[in-house]
Amino acid sequence: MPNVISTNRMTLAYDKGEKEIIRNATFRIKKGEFVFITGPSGSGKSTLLKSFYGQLVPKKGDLVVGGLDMTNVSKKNLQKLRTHLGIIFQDYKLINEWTVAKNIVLPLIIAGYNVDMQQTQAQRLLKHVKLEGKGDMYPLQLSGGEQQRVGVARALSKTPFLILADEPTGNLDEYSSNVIWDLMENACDQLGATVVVVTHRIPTIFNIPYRHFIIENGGIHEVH
Amino acid sequence: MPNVISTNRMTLAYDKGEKEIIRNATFRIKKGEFVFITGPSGSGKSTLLKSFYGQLVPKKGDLVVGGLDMTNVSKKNLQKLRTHLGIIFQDYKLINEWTVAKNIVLPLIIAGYNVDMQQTQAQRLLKHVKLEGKGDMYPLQLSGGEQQRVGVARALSKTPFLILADEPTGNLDEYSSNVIWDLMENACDQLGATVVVVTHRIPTIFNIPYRHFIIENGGIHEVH
Amino acid sequence: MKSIKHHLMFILPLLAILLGVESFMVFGRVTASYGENLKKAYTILVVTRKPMTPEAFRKIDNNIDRVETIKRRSIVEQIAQGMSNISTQEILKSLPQFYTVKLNRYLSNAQIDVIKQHLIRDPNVRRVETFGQAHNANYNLYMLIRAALWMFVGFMVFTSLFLVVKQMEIWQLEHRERMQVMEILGASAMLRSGVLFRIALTDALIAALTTIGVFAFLRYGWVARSEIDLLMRKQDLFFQYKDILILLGIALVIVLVSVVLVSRNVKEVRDV
Amino acid sequence: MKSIKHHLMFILPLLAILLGVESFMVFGRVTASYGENLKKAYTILVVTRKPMTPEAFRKIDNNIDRVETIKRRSIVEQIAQGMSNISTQEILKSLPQFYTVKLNRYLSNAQIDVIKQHLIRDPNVRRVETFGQAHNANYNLYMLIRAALWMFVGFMVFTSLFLVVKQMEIWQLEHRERMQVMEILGASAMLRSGVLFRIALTDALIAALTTIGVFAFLRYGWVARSEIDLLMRKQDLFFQYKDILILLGIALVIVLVSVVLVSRNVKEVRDV
Ligand SMILES: Nc1ncnc2c1ncn2[C@@H]1O[C@H](COP(=O)(O)OP(=O)(O)OP(=O)(O)O)[C@@H](O)[C@H]1O
Ligand SMILES: Nc1ncnc2c1ncn2[C@@H]1O[C@H](COP(=O)(O)OP(=O)(O)OP(=O)(O)O)[C@@H](O)[C@H]1O
Ligand SMILES: [Mg+2]
Ligand SMILES: [Mg+2]
Repeated sequence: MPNVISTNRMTLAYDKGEKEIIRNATFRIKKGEFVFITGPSGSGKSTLLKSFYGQLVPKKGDLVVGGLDMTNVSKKNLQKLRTHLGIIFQDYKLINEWTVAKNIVLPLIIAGYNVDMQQTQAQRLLKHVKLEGKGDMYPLQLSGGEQQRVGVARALSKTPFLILADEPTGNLDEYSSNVIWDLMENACDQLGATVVVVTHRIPTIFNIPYRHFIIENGGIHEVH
Repeated sequence: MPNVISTNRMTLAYDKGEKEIIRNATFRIKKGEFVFITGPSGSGKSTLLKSFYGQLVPKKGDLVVGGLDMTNVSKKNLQKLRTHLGIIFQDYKLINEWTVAKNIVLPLIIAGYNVDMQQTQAQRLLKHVKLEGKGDMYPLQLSGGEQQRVGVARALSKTPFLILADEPTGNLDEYSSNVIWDLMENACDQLGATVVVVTHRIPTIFNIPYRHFIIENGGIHEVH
Repeated sequence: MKSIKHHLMFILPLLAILLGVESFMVFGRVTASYGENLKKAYTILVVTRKPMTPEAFRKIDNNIDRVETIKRRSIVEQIAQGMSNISTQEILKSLPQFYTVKLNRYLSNAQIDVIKQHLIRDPNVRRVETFGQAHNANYNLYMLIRAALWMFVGFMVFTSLFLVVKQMEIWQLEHRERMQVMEILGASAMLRSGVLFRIALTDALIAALTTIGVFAFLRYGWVARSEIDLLMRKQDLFFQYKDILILLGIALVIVLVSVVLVSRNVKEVRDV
Repeated sequence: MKSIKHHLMFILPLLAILLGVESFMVFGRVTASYGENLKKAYTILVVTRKPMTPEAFRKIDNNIDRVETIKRRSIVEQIAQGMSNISTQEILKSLPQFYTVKLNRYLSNAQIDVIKQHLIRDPNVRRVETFGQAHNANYNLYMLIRAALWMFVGFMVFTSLFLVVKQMEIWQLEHRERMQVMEILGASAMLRSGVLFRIALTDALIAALTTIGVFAFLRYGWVARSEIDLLMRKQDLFFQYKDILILLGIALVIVLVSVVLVSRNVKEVRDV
């Protein structure tokens, strides 16, 4: 299987701080793999995901995502890559002036799908994340966990080749969490997506093989 | 012990929806008690807390918080009540243009404390939530879990008589979560605060007695 | 840096408003003074058979103010100079009486024509000359200036209002989050909008003082060196001390209204 | 409801700008036309010993345009009427030549004085009358109008600029979140600001058409019924077809610049 993500001695840091959040990370994630990333609060998990979707350019070293050299990627290519990712943000990043349904199909809007397809897909996804009947509400009228599930639904709306999920169950009870984990398993197992999930709690029951990376003190190591 | 919160057949609903989120809830929380509230996502936990701090007025029934009749409270009294609460919001509600330190001492600013006291208190609290040295950063430069801890520190900065915490550990790893639980225990046990915590996961190790309410299908019942 | 930019963003629109207000006041004063001049300068020439008193004229039309008799001797002497065989006296005797008549208001051509008709109807009046051409041009110009003035005022009020509304919208958007958080933690309305009040008051002061400065400079610097004699003669119209109060007052009112509206509007959003 | 309010919030400032632009153009045309009238109306009276040709006058001062000989016979006949023992012929012979001289530019009093000096220096010229008083008032007024016009333009440019800047700030604040989310999900710049472009373009169109409507109404409605004869005579100055293009052009440019700046500015915020 080809690499979907591969790094070589990659170092990540934010512009203003000299502090290196991630130092000399070298790893590979292959197509169709399921990866959990854990680590203490503030260790750099979200930062690592940011580098995967091109929001943060590595200070040093190499990073290749979906065949693109992320240290030197054109705007056009980055845009194209992003339309093929399914990103779940820790702070959801929903558009509050849009209805839930419209938020969910934003990737379809960007890809230029017609309205009919948008609506069909919206209804299907609302059912998947157990938000039937809430499509016409606005994000601020939803509970925290409901907003989080909207974020999940949006990430899955265009069957991405790579899913980057940042704490997708942080605000969910056990039942809802399991719904989300099932969706993730399915995306990986049935649809062949590569999935990278940041979480504080790896689910106790998980039905497909996975890898587990731990970030600590700037280093990344894999648990075997 | 006197009641800090007492309800009688209280019903909560949002203005526009006819849906009643909480129906006919009757319970009492006494001074110094520690209460966990759990329930599925979207069941009305945050909504219940909103009624406690006067953000949502009960549709029917009675609600008394800190001796104030919340169905008919004057603006002035509500303001005063709020300055004595310690609220931790599910979405943190930090002020992004202010530094972390200033965010933490907002309750002191509102109470008119002088700058020296503000600074001393800010340093003390930053240490408590393990954010030493991040006082001069801005909320958007922090990780999700770090922002959450800023929210916790702010709620504790003026030793409130009632702490209302909405998923205070949702974005935290186990170590950070335990730090927060210790602070909560301490506030209740040592400082005599009444604490109401909404969470999806009651900590496995908890050193003081607590009560446990479950919200489901609009009803509230206590687990004994 | 960012805070200077923030201040400027409020000072400049305020400045625009105040400069507009002051310009309007100055322009209004200059036009009024010019209208006064026009009125004074305008005369009707009346030729009568027999001498007439000012009262007799006023009885004919009550818009008539002062009446002056034209000394005919000098005119006649000039003509007589060129003709050897007639005496000044002889010409004078055969010449009618000439009067210049001044009006007490500045009137349009049509209104002056009415006066002319009144005068001509009197059997003693032989001829009335109203200098319609020149007068008409002046009157038109005067009306045009006034029309322009009102257009200017309209435009000013319109845009100023919008600038204030826009600034309020911006404040609302920028401070909504902060104000909502502060409210939910029990801050009083005063405390929530305290920053806004402080920014707004200093900015109002700066804007008002700048405007005053600009016009004081215009009065003592530019006007004095300008080529426009009318302005030079009327320097005092350009800036008066009472303007300081008016400008400060307007700036304060705008600022207070904006801030109060912003903090009220933000408060109304209940579900944060 | 909310969307109508949103549109209005952009249409109204745009309207302010366009009304300002059109007012400015109209005002400019009317003033220019008035200056033309003043030039045509102004004459210098010259009295010479012997007859002089227009070329001879122009040689004296090149600001002189047309020269007309005054028919003396009618004047003299009036005087002769009152005096029985002299003939018109006799007076005519002793009278000098009278000319009215027109200028090719509209000049200040000082400049006219120079021409007067030039004329007087000629030995044939006996007397030059320049009607200084009336002319001076006209000239001052003309200059005042022009000063007011420039003040108006200055104010307009200033406030318009601010209105646009304010609107951009508001857009930026309102759409920042949406645009950032869309960018991070791979939307092109065009798609991200598509809504803005659509809103802005319709609003620009509405504002331009409204302005055109207002001035077309002024021309065919208000001016026709106005009391200001100058305006009535010059209706066509009030609204010309090329204005439509100018207004549409300005509206479009403002809108495009705003939208492009907004989407560029939002994009620069990297860490969402
Ligand atoms: N925009 C930023 N500018 C500067 N520093 C930042 C920025 N974002 C994050 N950081 C810093 O980088 C570090 C890692 O942040 P990151 O968000 O990657 O943590 P995390 O592992 O996702 O933590 P959590 O589990 O709490 O979400 C933190 O210490 C934070 O202060
Ligand atoms: N502002 C609002 N207007 C209308 N309905 C709302 C509003 N806020 C919440 N709701 C609805 O009320 C219900 C309860 O929401 P609430 O936030 O109390 O849930 P919760 O128990 O806190 O869930 P979670 O665990 O996901 O945070 C939800 O179904 C939600 O759609
Ligand atoms: Mg994170
Ligand atoms: Mg909640």
